[in-house]
Formats: sequence, structure tokens, C-alpha cells
Amino acid sequence: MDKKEFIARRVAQEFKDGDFVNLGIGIPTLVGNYIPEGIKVYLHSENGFTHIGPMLENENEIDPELINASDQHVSILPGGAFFDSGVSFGIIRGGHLAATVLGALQVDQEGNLANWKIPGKKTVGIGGGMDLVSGAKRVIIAMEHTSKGASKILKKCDIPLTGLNCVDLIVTEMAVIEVTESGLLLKEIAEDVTLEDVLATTEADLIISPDLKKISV
Amino acid sequence: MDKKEFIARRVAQEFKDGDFVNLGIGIPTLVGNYIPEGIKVYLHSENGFTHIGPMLENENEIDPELINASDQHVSILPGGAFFDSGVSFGIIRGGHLAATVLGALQVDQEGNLANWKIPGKKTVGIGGGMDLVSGAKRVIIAMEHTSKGASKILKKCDIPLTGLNCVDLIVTEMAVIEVTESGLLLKEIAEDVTLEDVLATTEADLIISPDLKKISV
Amino acid sequence: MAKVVSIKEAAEMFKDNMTVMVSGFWGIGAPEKLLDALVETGVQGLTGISISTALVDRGIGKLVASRQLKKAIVSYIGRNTATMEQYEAGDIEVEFVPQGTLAERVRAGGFGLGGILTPTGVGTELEKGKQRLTIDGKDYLLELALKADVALIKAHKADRSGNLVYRKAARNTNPLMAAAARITIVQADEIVETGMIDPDMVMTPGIFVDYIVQG
Amino acid sequence: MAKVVSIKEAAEMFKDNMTVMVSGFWGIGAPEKLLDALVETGVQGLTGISISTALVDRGIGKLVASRQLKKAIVSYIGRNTATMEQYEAGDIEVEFVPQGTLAERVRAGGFGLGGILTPTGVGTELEKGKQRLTIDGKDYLLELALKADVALIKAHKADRSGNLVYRKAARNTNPLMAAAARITIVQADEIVETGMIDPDMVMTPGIFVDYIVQG
Repeated sequence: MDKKEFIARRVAQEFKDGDFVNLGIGIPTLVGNYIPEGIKVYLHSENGFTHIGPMLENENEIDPELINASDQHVSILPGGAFFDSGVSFGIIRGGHLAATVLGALQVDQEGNLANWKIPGKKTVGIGGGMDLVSGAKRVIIAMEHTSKGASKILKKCDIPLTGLNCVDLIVTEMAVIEVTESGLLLKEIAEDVTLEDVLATTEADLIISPDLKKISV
Repeated sequence: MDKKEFIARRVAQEFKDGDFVNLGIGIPTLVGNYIPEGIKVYLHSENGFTHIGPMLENENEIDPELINASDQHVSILPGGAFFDSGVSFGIIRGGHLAATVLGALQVDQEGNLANWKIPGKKTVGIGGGMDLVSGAKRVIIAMEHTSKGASKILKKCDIPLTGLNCVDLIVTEMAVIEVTESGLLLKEIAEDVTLEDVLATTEADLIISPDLKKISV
Repeated sequence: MAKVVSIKEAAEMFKDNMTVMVSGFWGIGAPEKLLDALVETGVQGLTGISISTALVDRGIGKLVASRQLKKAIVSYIGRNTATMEQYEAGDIEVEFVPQGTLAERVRAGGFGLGGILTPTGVGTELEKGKQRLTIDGKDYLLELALKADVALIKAHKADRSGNLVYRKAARNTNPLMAAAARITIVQADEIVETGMIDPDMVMTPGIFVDYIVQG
Repeated sequence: MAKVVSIKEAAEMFKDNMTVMVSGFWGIGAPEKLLDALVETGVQGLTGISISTALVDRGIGKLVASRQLKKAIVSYIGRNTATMEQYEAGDIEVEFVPQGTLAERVRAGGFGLGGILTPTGVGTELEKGKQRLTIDGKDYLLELALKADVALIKAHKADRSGNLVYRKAARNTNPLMAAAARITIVQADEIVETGMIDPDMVMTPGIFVDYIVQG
């Protein structure tokens, strides 16, 4: 299985039936494809609706006034509703989303997140990311464990932050790590990696859960 | 002509065609009956709509879900719209009303207004009054000149304020007084009173307009 | 995800000392059946948030008449004789809030804002205990968000996903309060299947709604 | 009171150095005809407020491509190559605002609030120069209201009194911006007679609208 699919499948297990969720761009978007059977999850689109439906490919099905936040022609499922940007971010900021799933450049052991700005590179902007991490009930980071061999899970983020103490769970192709009051709790590791592999590729301090499990997807 | 009708008729001259206006309870409500011909004024109802229409008396015309802010069964004219309390007070606070017309217990020469609380008497509440005086483009006070012989236009209000420096115009059965930077400017007096009458029944200092006119209604 | 329940099931959620938001303007747009059920439970020590205390037999006014409110956060009490009596006797605490400020404080609570800056009340006795900030030469008071344990909402139409439509002046604080409580219970004149309300015409999205009872 | 005007008449209201709010999300819900007219006027030194700078040929993005914006107050510039180039070259000033904060700042401007307290951005570099307030143990930033000289709005339907209806995801910031400008100009797909829109279904009340052009 592809790394990204693996991560997305594991994140998808985090939802409860009836949850409203906002998925970021990249791996997070894939999560929507792997919601377990029997669980209904409703996707929130920050440009102003809930119940995102499948993407439309067929030219004559497409409504030019219906896109998702990534400018893709999607549909809306029964039960969804349209609203303005004030309400849309009221939903986000007001804790009405059970979770948001986002990518990250860096996460640290205090739960800080950096995913909007790389020093020395062109800044493209913030979008709704800072609102999502300040408001959703749970912030789940879905990302590859390392970037060009370097750990993305650090003792302390060293690039500009998106949010302070905001991350609840980190899911990578190697591990599932919960952010707790006392630090990062390693709860699950992938079938094909060892504890040593995880420790070696994680700069942050990890507390190893007494009932450390294998990731099952 | 009745005092109240006289005041209401004079206030009604203050509007321009197309103005949105909120009218308070008492004399202010009467103003709606005397809008000059050729002028269209749209009434805002703070409980959530514009274009208040005539009151309905006929039991089978009444819609139980359509009242004005005074709990009267009114109608809505074509062009009106319903909205929630957030929008309704956004209209008020955001300067979207050309004017509000309110009654007063006291007004003073700094443009302060007191109309919600009499010390020693039971407090009934504020309603939307404080919002109206803080937000409408013009605050017009429509009231009788005196109360039990005592002036209601004072040097300084001595009961709890509704708003600070908020009054623009005072219309009574005796006079029309504008609140200016330099103080109260007496602009018009009623046909049947003398300047001395007005000065004698007004505790506040009055600047007499060089082109003092008679009120014409 | 919204769930259709009986009035009896809804009533089981009412507990002593809860904070309850109740929509309605003179009772218009208030969920009378839910309020009757709340009166019947006899729960005590409630804090009520509403535009006014309405009338003794309408809207939140019933909870004053039944002496279930220990505190009312409202803009007006004048037409409810029960509130006036209890207020004079010191049996009910009243926090007077200008109507527009009340609406914004409730909206802020539901939308994750800590508060708002409003010019309303500057220089009046309502300023007491509040921070005044000057922005571009204009003065504002910092007014803090309001939240509740339960919001009691009245809709004209609800679909089974909790999407709501209101009629005319019955909308008032309903859309704001629906978002501002831990549990939002809607009394709907009509409950329709999901998909029967045009998603463009929804006035309160189902995401804010927890329970629906037939009105 | 709203007035139906020609695109040409609307264009006469555009002046150098104005602050312009432009609705639209990737250009969806943006008034393209009004923007084309604004480009044609060649007015300079504009400050633009929008969710993003969209794309070079869509929405507010056109005003960047035509080099009419001296400043953009937006949450994102990444898909507009013109903004990226001008930003790198120092030809355009960009104030990055989180999307939800932008929406609230615009709403505050239209609704007479001086600002709002939001948790968004606390502890990030966006906090620089802003006041942090702690309410009930939670930190918030004080974000100030935004207003504009002109708001350019795109509606699906407008009646002659200025009441507006939007479709689907084209609503976005339209209802907020409509209230926040000195002059609000709407481009409507369809203009109908007053009375043809159910007053319960109005999404932006006519009181906020000054001019309407046929889209």
C-alpha cells in the first residue's frame, strides 16, 4: 500500500458516526476515501457548505457556482447547506467540527504546528489553516514522518507557527502519536518498522505507551 | 392640532426620499403617519425586518409570526426582508439607518440622552435604545418640551444616560433645536409661543439662530 | 448529527442550574412546547438568556412565572409582571444587556469569538466593570461572549439532518442561539425528510442542531 | 434605496486610491463584469480586500494583473502569479489575514463593531502589533474592523429594492461585504421587480445595497 493511502486509512479510523470534519489539502483530502463502513462523516467546505459530495467530471453536471475550497467542481449531498464565510468560519472557530485533518511542515512536542511559511521561500498565505487549528475540537496531523530524511516531529518548531499547542494527534506512515499534557505519547507503530526506527527518525522526545500497538488499517 | 401630532408632523419633515428609519414607541411611532407626499421612508423593525406595513386588525389577516417590536400585528410592504437579530442590530449599529426617532426623559446641551431609567423607579430595561443611539446616522428626539412643568432640556442630564453625545435634533411642541459642537441651536419656534416662553421653559443654554423661523407643519 | 426525539426525551436533558438560551421576541419564535416541558420538569436555579423575559404566559416568561430562573440575562423585563415582582423582591437576578449587544454576545459564543467591541453603552452605567477601548478616535466597550448548556429553538421547518427554516419575525435570535449551546433542541412546526429543503434556503445549518421535536 | 444603473454609470464611481472589497472564492461569486469595468477605468492605487487574490483572470486577481492594486488584504496569494511576482518585487503590499478573521473583520466593519476577539493567530507572527487579551483563561487577539469605499458584489438575483439572493458556493463573503462599504454595487444575473423575492428568502436585505447592474 502506498504511504499516503496508509496514513489516510489510519486517520479515517478516528471518526465517529455523525462527525463533521474539515480535510486539508494533500493527504488529508484522501482521508475522505477511506471512511470505515457504517460510519457517516460529513465534510465541511470552508468556502461555505457542509456535506461535500463527489467530484464531478462530466462537463454537463458541473455547476460553475459549486466548488470546494480547492477550486474543484464537487457536489453537495442531501442534508448539506450553504452559508456565508462568517457562518463557515463560525463553524470552524466555534468548535462545531469534530476534527480537522491537516498536513504539516513541522510539529513539536508541545503540540505546536507549522505549516504555512518556510523562511526564505515565497509566502503564499494562510488561508483558513490558522482558524481551523484554533477552533476544531481535534486537530489531526496527517503527514509523512520525515522530509528528505529529516524529522518533522521536533522538540521545538523552528519555522513560523500556524498554531500554538493545537495538535491532538499525529499520524504518519510509521507511527500514531498523541499529544498529551506530559508530551508526545507513541501509541502505535507500523507493522514493518521497529521502535528503534521510529525513535531514530523522531527528533522529539517520545513517551512509549505501555500498550504500544501495531497500526492496523 | 394635538401636541403629539404637531411634533410628529414636524419630525416627518426631516426625512429624505429612500431613507430607512427606526421609530421608537410613543410620539415617534406617530411620525410614520405624516411622511410628506412624494417621500418614501422605509421603516425598520428591530425584531428583524424592514418595510413595516400597516397594522392589521382583521383576525383572519393576522400572521401570528409577524409582529413589530411593540408586539403589534403589522404587515410587511413589498421590498422588505426578514433577518435575524444579529443582522437587525448590525443595520442599527452599522450606520445603515438614516435616522432614529426616540422619546426622552431628559436631553442635555452636550447631546446626552436619558430615556431608560428613573432613579427610584422600577427598571424595566434597555431594549434596543442604546444600540439605536450609538448607531443611527441621526438621532432625533421627539418629546413634549416639559414634564409636569419642568424642563426636559437640561444643562446636564441628572439621571442615568442612554447615550453620550448622541442627539442630533430635538423636536418639541415649542421648538426645534439642533445639537451643534458649540451647543444647542434654537432654529424654530412654534407659531403660538414666544422666544421668551421657550427660554423660560428650557433649562439648557440656547444659541438663538440668526434665522430663527416659525415651525410649519 | 441531529436526531428526532419526543418531548419527553428532550425534557430528560433539563437539569438544575443549567444556562438556557430561549429564542423569541415577545414569545414570537419561542418554542412553547419545549418551554412547557421545561416548566413541567420543575428543574431549578436556571440562568435564562433571551431578548426579554417576554410575558408571564409566553416564551421564556413562563420560566419566570414558575420561579425556575435564578438569573435572567435580557434587555427588557417590563411586560412580565412576574419578573418585575421577583426583581423588586430580590428573588431573581437580572443582567440588563442592550438588545444588539445581547445578539452579538450570543453569536460570539457560538462562533468561537471571545467578545466584541461595541459603541453601545459607552458612557452609561453599563460601562461599569467593562474595558473601554478607543479605536481610530471612537470609543467601544469590550463585551464578552455568552454560551449556554441548552438552546431552545423554534423553527418553522426542520429536515431530519437538522437544517432549519424560520418564518417572518419568528427568526430573531434563533439562528444565533442554535450555535451557542452545548445542546441545541429545536421545536419544529414541520419535520421533513433530509433533502426536502433546498440547501440554499437553509437558515440554520444542521451542524448546529442536536435534537428535534415535533411542534 | 437601491438603483439600477448601467455598467458605465457604475464605473464612474471608481476613483484612484479607493479601498475596494471584492467578493468571490477563487473568483466564484465575484462580479466579473464590474471588475472588467474597473480594469477599464485604469484607476490606480487601490487597496483590495478579498479572501485571496484569486487567479490572474478571475475575480480580484484581474486588478492585480492590471497593476491597479497597491495593497491587498487577503488570506492567500499563492495561485495568482501576478501577485506573487509583484509581492516579491515589492510592487504590492500584502497584509495576510486568516480567512475567518478576514470575514469577521469585514462583518464588524459593516455592523458597527470596532473589532472582535479571536483565538486565531495567537502565538504566531500575526500577533505582532496586536493586543492579546485573556478571557476565562483563553487567549484571544483583538482584530479590528475593516471598511471600504466600495464593495463589489455578485448576486444571482436582485429585486429593484436591492434585496439579493445568492446561489451555492457563490455566497461566500458577499453578504458581509455588502454591508461594509460606503457604496455597494451589485452585479446580478437577474434583476426582478420588487416583490418578486419572498422576504423570508432574502440573503442580503436591500438596505445594504446602493446600485445594481445587470450581469
